[in-house]
Amino acid sequence: MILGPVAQIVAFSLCALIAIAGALGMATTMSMFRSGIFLMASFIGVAGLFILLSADLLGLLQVMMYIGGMLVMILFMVLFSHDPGGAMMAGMQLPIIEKFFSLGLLPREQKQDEHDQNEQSGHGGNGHQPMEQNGQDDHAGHADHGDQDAEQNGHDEHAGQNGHGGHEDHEHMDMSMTTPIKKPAAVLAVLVGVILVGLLLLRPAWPIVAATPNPNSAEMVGHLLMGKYMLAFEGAGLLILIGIFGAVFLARAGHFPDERGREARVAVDAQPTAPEAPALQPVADADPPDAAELVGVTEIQTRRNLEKDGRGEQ
Amino acid sequence: MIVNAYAIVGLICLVIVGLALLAAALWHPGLRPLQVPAAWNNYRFGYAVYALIFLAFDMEMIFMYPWAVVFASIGFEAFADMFVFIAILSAGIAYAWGMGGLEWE
Amino acid sequence: MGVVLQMPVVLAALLGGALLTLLLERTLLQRTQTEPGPAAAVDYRHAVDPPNADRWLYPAGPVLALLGVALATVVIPFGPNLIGEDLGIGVFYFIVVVDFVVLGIALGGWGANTPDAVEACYRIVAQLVAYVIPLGLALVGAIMMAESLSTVAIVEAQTGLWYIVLQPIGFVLYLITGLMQAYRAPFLEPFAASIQQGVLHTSGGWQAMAWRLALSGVLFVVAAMGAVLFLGGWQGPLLPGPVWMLLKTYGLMALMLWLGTRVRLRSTAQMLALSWKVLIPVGLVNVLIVGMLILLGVGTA
Amino acid sequence: MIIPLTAYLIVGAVLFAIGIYAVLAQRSAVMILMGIEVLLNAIGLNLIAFWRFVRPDDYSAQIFTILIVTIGAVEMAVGLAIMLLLYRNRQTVQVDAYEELHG
Repeated sequence: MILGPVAQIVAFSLCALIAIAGALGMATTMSMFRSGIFLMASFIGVAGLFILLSADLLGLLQVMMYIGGMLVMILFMVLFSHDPGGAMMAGMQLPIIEKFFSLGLLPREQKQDEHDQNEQSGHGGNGHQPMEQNGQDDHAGHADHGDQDAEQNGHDEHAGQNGHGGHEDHEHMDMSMTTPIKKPAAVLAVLVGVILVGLLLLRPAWPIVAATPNPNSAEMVGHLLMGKYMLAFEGAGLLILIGIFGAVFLARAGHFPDERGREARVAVDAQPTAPEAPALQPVADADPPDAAELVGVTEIQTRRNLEKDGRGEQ
Repeated sequence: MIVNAYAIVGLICLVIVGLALLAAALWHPGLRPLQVPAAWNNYRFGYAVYALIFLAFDMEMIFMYPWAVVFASIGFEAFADMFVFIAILSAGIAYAWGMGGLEWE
Repeated sequence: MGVVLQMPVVLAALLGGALLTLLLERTLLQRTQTEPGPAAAVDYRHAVDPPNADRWLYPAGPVLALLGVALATVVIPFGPNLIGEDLGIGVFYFIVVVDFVVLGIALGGWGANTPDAVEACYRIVAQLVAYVIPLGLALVGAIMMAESLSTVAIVEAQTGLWYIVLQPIGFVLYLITGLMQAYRAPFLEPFAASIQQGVLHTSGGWQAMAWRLALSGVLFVVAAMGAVLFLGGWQGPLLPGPVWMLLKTYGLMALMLWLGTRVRLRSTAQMLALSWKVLIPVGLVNVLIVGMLILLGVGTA
Repeated sequence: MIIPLTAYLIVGAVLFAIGIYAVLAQRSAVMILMGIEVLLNAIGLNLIAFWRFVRPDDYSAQIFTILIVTIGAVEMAVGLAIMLLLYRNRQTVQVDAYEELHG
């Protein structure tokens, strides 16, 4: 059975759409985790294009490599980032593309909870609901956050003893995800894209061959690897070895122990036996007893306080 | 044609996603309340070095599979090639192990 | 329009296989009284709406997991001509698409944004880091002897002698990594009772149904692929092919589950250490041993 | 071959442009790494498209693409290790925090 032309066009459009929308989402979403997932989707779309081009071995290689690779990369991103889920950033006023790819990130009950808390602590004012920031002028935004933090620390019970002056300058390193040259970069990228596409459209036809490739691609690749490209094969082995050397040498444990404030139970090494289960209950460790009622921005606030805690002890 | 063999793969993708959308649209049971704190900011994982070695090591498989297919028809030469390749990779694991990389942090 | 007919057959095979798997697993669990892990009961009757969820990723999780299992079923041959599609690179395809289950659990866990579910997300990625490479090495032996990546060709190459006889090390390696890949007994950390079965607790309604199918299905496809690679697939005397295939699949599954309940549950750290310090070196040695066997003229046509 | 070669190349070009944007505009070093992956991927797509349409009999293009993916993986591993080191020292991986790394 030959795949009908309609099916081919549909498949191509879907794959191309996933590839491009994924890459665009990667560059614009506010959630670090999502941006990794979008990149993975983009790679899977390209893998679909590879399969449409009869390179199925490479398409599947692409999927395997980047599911594993991106999941690992996301772990590191989450480790490095101050707002990995994007719940804090998504409340801001964003340009349209960023807004679209960050839909559904805002905690659902944030508003109501905040209201409750404000009532409790006798403060009016709508604190920190959708932060006004337009991605470009970070500093105005940061001043704002500073204020809110001060206010928060004031009426956050468990922040009482450590809420003193901890928020002077690490506040302004973690807010925006983009550099100040975002606008010129966007213009440059669009320019490059337009020029490349224009050149492609103007270019006269390439010498296209009608032949179809051998369906047994694994065998062809295997013979080439064992024959003509044997050196490349061993060289790739050496490259992987060097990569392992470098990664282990740079990242081995114990030299720079992580600060204590970041201790969380995520992926702790615990025996999965029943008697120890109570120690792993959700609110048993890092969070104060009333943590179950804190959600959204307040939760982030709690974390920040913990961070300051850690800094204070160093 | 290779593409035709993958038609069923694409079709299954579409059908599963369609079924899920259908289920999401039609199946509306009552809500079970779930009051738990957000957890995105509690981050730390103890297997950073494992993960990094995995990134590099994962590539070994794409070289090994085409080799495995043609191995029997080439014979000793292919065996020698793979022996060198495996020796190189083993050196990587041995180094990581020796440097204490294969430990839980 | 062969594809349109094949597709429901593949889905039906997955459905039937997953239901039988669930039955077998429930029976075994009742007898041994161990932690249920991925086979734990789920809540079909209530939907769950986690307050802080990422509302794109959270529902995408179960769909992706189910998708991975359904795609993996395509290349499993249940009889001489009873296969979704004999892709030329079936085995490689299989280990690639089963990764989608891991991806789905990671997305569902992160998306739900509860401490337990996020913990499950971290643990499942650790599971991926642990199982992918030893699993790949366990499969290489069978591919070398069959000289093909196609599942049908691998079954046909075992006409005289099953690969379990020629590659016992590979088979044991597959048993262990198969348990890791299916998140069953000694390696059920992502679904441990201490984190309330991870993603299962934070989902309900149609999502719970999708998780149930995907998690039973993954054990089914892993056992079926084991039967194809090491136990000769549909081949056997007297009985017709599909019956043999099912017998071998469920026999292998029962063996795996039973072995899993015999040993103490492993933590994520122990699993990673086991994988990188024992299984991967053994797998590399196994590749060399099988290579030498082939050079000596054993196992190839 | 219903889909012309140019269609694939255009997808590659658009991916390349997005990759350039990500590399230039993102502050987090990990995001820059991801932008580089997009660039490499666009190159791979072009290679495979030309292989399929111009020289379908020569599988060298597939080998090159495998090598590109290998380089991407190793780059990812080493890059993340460097970032882990920097992060342990300085608590941030945002590139504008590392002014003193300029020569």
